[in-house]
Amino acid sequence: METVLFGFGATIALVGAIIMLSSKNAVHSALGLVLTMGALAFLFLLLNAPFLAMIQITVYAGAIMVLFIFVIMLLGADKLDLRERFPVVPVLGTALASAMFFAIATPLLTNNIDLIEPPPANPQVRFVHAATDIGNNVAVTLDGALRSQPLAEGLNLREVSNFMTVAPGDYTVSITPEGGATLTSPISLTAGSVQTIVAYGTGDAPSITVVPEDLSTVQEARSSRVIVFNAFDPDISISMVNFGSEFDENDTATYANNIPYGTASETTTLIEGDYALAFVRGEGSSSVNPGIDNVLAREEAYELERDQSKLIVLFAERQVDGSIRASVDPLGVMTRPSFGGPRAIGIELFTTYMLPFQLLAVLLLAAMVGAIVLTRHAVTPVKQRVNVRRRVARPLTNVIASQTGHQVVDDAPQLPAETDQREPSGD
Amino acid sequence: MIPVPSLSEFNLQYTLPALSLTVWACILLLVDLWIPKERKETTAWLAAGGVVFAFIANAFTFNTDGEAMLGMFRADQFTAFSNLVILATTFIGILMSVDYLKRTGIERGEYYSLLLFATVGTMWMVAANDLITVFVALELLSIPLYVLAAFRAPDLKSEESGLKYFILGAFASAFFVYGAALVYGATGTTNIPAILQAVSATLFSGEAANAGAAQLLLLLGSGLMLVGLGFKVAAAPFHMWTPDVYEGAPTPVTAIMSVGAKVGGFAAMLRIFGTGFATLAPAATASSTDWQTIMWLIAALTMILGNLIAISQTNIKRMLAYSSIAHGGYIMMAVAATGTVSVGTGLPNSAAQAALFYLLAYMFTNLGAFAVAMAVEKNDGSGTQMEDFVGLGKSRPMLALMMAIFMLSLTGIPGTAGFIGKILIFQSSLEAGLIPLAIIGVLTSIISGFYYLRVVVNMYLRDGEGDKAEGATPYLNWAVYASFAGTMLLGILPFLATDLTQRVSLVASLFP
Amino acid sequence: MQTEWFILLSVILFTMGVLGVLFRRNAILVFMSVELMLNATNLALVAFAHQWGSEAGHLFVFFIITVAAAEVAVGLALIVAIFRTKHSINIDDLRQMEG
Amino acid sequence: MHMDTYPQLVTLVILFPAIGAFINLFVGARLTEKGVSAIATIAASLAFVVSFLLYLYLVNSNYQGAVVNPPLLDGWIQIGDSVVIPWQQRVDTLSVTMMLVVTGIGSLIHMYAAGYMHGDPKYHRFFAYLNMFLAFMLILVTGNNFLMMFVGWEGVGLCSFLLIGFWFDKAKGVGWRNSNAARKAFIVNRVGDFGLLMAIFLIFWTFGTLDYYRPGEVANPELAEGSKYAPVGSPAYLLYQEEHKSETEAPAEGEATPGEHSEAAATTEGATAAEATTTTEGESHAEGAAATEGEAHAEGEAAAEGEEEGHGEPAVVYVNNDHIATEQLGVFGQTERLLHEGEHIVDFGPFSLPFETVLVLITLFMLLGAAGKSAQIPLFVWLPDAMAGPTPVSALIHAATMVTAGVYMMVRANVWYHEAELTSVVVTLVGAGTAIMAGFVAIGQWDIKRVLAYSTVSQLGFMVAAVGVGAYSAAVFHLLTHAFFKALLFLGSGSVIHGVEHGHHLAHGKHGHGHDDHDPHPVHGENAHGHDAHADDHAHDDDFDPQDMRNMGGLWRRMPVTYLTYLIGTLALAGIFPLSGFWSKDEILADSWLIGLEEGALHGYIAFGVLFAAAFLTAFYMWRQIELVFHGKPRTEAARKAPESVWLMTVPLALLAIGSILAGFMQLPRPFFFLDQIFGTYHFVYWMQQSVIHSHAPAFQLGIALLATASALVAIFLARRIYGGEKSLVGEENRDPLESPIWSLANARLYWDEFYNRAFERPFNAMAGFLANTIDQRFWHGYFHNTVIRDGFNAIGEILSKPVDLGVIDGTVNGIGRVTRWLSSKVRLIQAGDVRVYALSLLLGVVVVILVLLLPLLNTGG
Repeated sequence: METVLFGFGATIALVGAIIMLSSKNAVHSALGLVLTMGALAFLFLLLNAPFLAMIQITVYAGAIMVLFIFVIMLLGADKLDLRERFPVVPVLGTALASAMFFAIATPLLTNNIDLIEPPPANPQVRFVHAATDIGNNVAVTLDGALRSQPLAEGLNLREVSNFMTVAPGDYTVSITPEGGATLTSPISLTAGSVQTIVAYGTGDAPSITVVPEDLSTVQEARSSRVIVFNAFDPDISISMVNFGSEFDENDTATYANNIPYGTASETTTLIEGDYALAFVRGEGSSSVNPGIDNVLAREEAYELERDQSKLIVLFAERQVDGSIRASVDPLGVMTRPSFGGPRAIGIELFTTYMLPFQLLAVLLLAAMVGAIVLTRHAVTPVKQRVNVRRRVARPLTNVIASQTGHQVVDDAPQLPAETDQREPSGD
Repeated sequence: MIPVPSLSEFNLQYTLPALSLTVWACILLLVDLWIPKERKETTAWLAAGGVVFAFIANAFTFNTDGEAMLGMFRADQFTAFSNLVILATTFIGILMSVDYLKRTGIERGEYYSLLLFATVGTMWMVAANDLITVFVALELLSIPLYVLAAFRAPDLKSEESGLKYFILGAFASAFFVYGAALVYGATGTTNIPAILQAVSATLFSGEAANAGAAQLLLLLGSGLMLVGLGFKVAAAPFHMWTPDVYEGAPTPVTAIMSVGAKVGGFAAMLRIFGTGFATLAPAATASSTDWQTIMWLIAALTMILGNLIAISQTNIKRMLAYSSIAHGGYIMMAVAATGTVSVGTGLPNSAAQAALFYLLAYMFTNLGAFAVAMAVEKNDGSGTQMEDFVGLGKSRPMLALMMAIFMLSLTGIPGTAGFIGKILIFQSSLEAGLIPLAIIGVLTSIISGFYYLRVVVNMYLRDGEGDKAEGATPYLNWAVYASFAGTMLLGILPFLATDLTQRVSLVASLFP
Repeated sequence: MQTEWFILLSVILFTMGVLGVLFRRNAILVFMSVELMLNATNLALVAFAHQWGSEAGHLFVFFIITVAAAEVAVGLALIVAIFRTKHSINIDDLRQMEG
Repeated sequence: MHMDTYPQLVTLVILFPAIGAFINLFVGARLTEKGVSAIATIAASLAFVVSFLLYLYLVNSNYQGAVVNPPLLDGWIQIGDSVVIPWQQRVDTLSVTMMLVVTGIGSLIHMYAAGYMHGDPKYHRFFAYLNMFLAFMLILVTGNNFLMMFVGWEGVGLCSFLLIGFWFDKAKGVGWRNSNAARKAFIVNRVGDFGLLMAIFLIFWTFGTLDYYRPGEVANPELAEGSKYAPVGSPAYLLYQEEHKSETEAPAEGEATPGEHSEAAATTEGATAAEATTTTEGESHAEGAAATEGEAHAEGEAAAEGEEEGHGEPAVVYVNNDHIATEQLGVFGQTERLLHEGEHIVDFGPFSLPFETVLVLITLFMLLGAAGKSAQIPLFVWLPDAMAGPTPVSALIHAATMVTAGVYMMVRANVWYHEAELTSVVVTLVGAGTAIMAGFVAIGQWDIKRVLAYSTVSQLGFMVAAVGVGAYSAAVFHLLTHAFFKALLFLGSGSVIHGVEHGHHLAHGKHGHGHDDHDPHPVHGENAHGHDAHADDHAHDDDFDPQDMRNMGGLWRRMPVTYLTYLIGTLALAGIFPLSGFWSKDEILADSWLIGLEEGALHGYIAFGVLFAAAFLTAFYMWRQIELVFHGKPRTEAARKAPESVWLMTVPLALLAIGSILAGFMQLPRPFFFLDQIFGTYHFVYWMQQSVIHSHAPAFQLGIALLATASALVAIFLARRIYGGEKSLVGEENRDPLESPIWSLANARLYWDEFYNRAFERPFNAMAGFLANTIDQRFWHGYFHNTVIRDGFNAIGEILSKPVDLGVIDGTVNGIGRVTRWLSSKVRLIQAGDVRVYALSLLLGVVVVILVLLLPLLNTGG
């Protein structure tokens, strides 16, 4: 099916291009180009680029081509393409262009470019500080074979660092609390992975583990991923349940069941919206009553946004009196928006491609100024050339004489040598 | 929720020179509306003020080393030194323009705004760290120049010059973007350091499944990009437009074009090829990159064609056009020298340093020569023949002396900037093992003596009335003096400039 | 869907654009041929972006389209200006500067 | 100021003339003539004083050289760590010798020029150029690396260009000959410069540095073994005796002439006494007059104390370079060490060469450079034409200093020339060939300055040949003596021309018109085709040529001082005992004879034979000149009324004449009256030995000396017979009595110019024209109208033809014009329009780029 559609689009594009190339009438050529552009927009759709397809139609086929046709009609230039005066150009041109075509196309088709695969991206890693007793202001470094780089500095409890991209390989994480001993733990980062390092547990020597995350596009519309990590108590395994709204008893579910200490749950995909979440001991149950004892913590109105990957950490929070209490910390991170959509392009445009985007604005401004400068009449008007009325009589013989260079009649009054006199410039 | 990067992540302080001038160019466009027609000089001074500010900002950010604008902007000595050249060009260019515009009756405020737009286009281009930015900046550099070339409208020559430049420029840009597209197809990225890593990873990782196709795309892509940039720097055989456009455009525009566009083009070339394709070689152990041969050929062809054809020119602007083509060939030599692979040994760096120095030296000398040519030019655009220089040594001894120095510097006589530039370029190409290229360079630079000398001969050794050089107005004279000072200073104390390029490196910082 | 086919189509269109630049003598049509070349580039970029699953290609296309708009503005202005002076937009007539 | 800090002064030696040049260039126009010439002359003299202080330093430091880092210029050129070329100056015996020559002769010529150029409208500019020349020349000789040498090299070339063309604005038809000569000099020198540049690149490639010697390096470590040329009884000599006691006894006897040997034996005084001798010699050099006994004694003691430290141990304080790593050495030190270590290969990327081959290449390229600057075959053609410049310029630049730069360079690189045997042969042949060729041509010339110009070429040939046979110090010795007598002869000829010119005005009552003191026709009437047009010029008074010897005769009565000094110069140049030319020329002859005799080198014999003949010719043409100019009867009214020149001009003549007499005694090969007590024997070679490693001195060859003197006397006698007497020239046209086909060959200068015209200029012009006009304009830039083509060609033709050569180019241009018109008429039908053709060429570029890039893939089957 796709092949058929491609063939359809390609044919139209080529036909349009041929019309553009061969038509005697410039307007027909322009329309041919519009056809090609439309067909290309269609092909863009096939290639998962709906936003660009739209732009192609509106900006290119719409605005730019209208401008072209407008200028063609304005100048009356629709039939200006004259006889070929220099036939050598098309001949040589065809030869060179086909040489170029074969030079590019042949090797491309003989080497299968479809085989080119993206090399796996470098691993990304971040650090979550959920270790109850080592205090604030923690420094984390990642020591690799080549060099060590700081992952976070001055990190407080319940805080999370940004993602950092590193080269794949084996690393050692060093966590240095303020005034405390450094903890180390080896981790291995493979290409293409996204990892969150979590330090958790109570006491001076918290545990360190790695939770893999998934930042790829969330395929279901308006949804997000949720993972739960149990960092509360070595003896307790937990579950996360939705205890539903007070009005709808049926809207309850268990999203993560029986997660042992120090591990993360399976990924759950949830639709955006408000949730009432409870984290309970042991086996979760959809019929759990949020009021009862085994509930460790709860979020009455947890708002879940779309296109996120949520890591919910249930960790031990030390109270003033020394006891510990469960506390929930949802750490969200944006996943990739759906490919080719306006949202995806918009986000890139306003983050990574901010500079060229701004330059584009300046460029359009410059082009605008340029167009004005070029088409506006010169500031200093050309001095008007006013012919002074001749004071000499101009008998016909005289005119003939001046034009032929022969003297028609003897003694006829001659024109002054200069036939074109200008007024003094001080007018 | 869109993760909005904080302002501090943009590292705007690194971009201050370019950013401030960009903003100032936009503001100037508005300010100009309130400046009365007969006092457009004010606009010129405002523009020059912006340039000076950017120059100072550039001095403060000179020794930075880092990325800004989320990886789109590379702030290092290479950027800063190129900015130095560009800003000096614009400043001298403004000095040259003020009176010229007035006496030829084309004085308009937009001229200076467009000039600044082209300048900032070049500045962003030299710092661009991404093919997309290179492309947009390239257009920002080119489009104002198209307009400026046609600025003497409705003068037919000027309009033709603009249209020719435009059509061919657009044609060449199309090749450039097609090349960039193919490179993107091979590497999946448009970021130059990422391209370097992808190239190294794809070609030398040992997983040969896709290496062949990827290498092919890379070769084709780099070739087409070379065409686009080669057009900008007027390298043979993409140089055809140069003499026509240079002749037709208003002379100050020609002068600026002959330096500014070259700086941008060569800087982008060095960044893309010297950094992005630094490891694009048939094998990891190869001593030279795949693209060195073609650079080599282009450099040789450019030097030979430019110098030989210049001999027969009778119009000084056309002569300088061919001369600028030839000098492009010398810089191209340094670019070819960066193609000798020895990542981390610092070799590409010395070639890049030589290229930068040559650009600076060429900037002063060439602008000076154009300024003198402008002084001899008449209001109606005539007076650009070689014959018009006869007897200038008698009628304007100071001007003639400076012109003679500029010509000697272009020839490469010791004591002038051109000599040091050539020495450095030849050294770097020798170091890179391009011995025949160095010989061609030496030979052609000797040939170049013939046509440069002819100007000197005309000025001093031929009898004639001597032109009064009425165009030599005070501002223009300052431009000549500044160029002269630069030419001599660099010729006698070259370390003033070479010290500023000591930390220029194209690839070293990417391989810790 | 194979990228190859899209690239082939793109190369063909690009070559046709080149031919247009060489064949046509009407400046506007020359210019339209350049637009065709840019369109071919866009197609290649979108195809590669599809294959790589990366957005950069789409961004590139976005920039190309917009830059083309700017170019068109200046280019058509130039053509209009020269038409006013010369009453011809045949590029073979652009021979004011010889040799 | 302590003497150890004297070398720092070397900065000033450049600075003084540079400042003088700047003052005269920028404010000279507002000064009086006296002011201008005073500034210039004082600048030159100050430079001489500084040079002299440097000489004193060397004497005091046992002739050990020093490298000086002038302030403000640290790290002249530096790119990363790979290219480091500092601005350093070298004070050693070679550079100080050159400095003394340049500044000494230069000062005198400045003084002379103050009188000679009187009344010239560009007076200040002349002196500015002259000072500028001095500055560049001093950069050339004091630089410690080849790049500085190149800077000076190009700088002096530029000044030479400016000064040859100085009178470009002469009345119509004359001035352009000056500019033509200037252009010729410039262009020919570019060819030489190419050689030098290539040599510099090769040097840098091979050694990674351009420095001659690094600071702290000892130039001639072999002196640690003492020197047999050292003053007898001095520490160095004693050490030499110590080291070579057993082995050298016999050879020393064989080498040394009996006289010297007996002298050595007779000297039984102790080391202190010998030192006193050394000091005396230093003193007499210093003061030029005898110091009082007490002073000399006191100085001697001080010096003796200074040397005491080094004297306690084996006598000499010299060390070797063993503690320095190879790459830390300068180029020559590296060469010595690499050669000592064994075989080395120099890698050039695609290919590699043995180290010795590279040395041959370097030296050959340097020879090309030297041939350009020092006017050797095949690049000498510019020098005779350069006589179009003012006479002081001819004397200073084109006889005494700049033209010796090539010799200086080769002597500086003696380490390489010593090793590169192939080059030595080539150098010998080039030098000897030049010497005899130029000597022959000089016989057929009528122009007084042109004779001297060819004589200069010939003498330069002597020096180059001396380099070729390995007599480096002899080359410098001849350079030095030649500087004296050739400057003297040129200045004398200037005085003669000046006088004849005045006489001409007096005779024709033209005295009143302006104060046109200098020569208004600086170029003799030679047209562009190289045909001698004197016979015509000579007939008309308006075209009176004051340089033509046929217009002179019998001047000795009118100009006695000029005559006397000129005679001294002539005898010195002819090599008559005991004038300076005798000693230096004899040493070259002896050296080339001995190298043939002792080493069996054929080129030694060849050099000896050829140079001997050249020496004969030298004496002959010089005496011909004396006869034609000064003896006999005046042949014109002008010669009859020529007055003697002013004192500003005659005083330098006298001083130079004294120099021409005395300069030879610096290198006495055997005891000679009391002079060896003052100068010492073999002193010059001992002096040179400190910087020229392979300098050696031949023993005095009595036979050769007698033979050479005899042949010179015979030549003079012959010339006297032929040209002497009342009616020396034949017929009304004053033809030469020797006139014959062979003489005509000399008169037409062996048709060298015509040869160059045909072989190079025409094809080059044709090629450039073809490329530019046919290929580029026609093919690429499309068809355009016939008239444009024709006008364009006329314009190009005019530009090319006027300064270069009217006749030759005309034909070429017409030819090309025809071809092009034909071509364009054919091509026009299918030729393309502009923009699309440019686009086409761009596309062509695309295809080429792609193919070149993909080609390697095809080869590997990918």
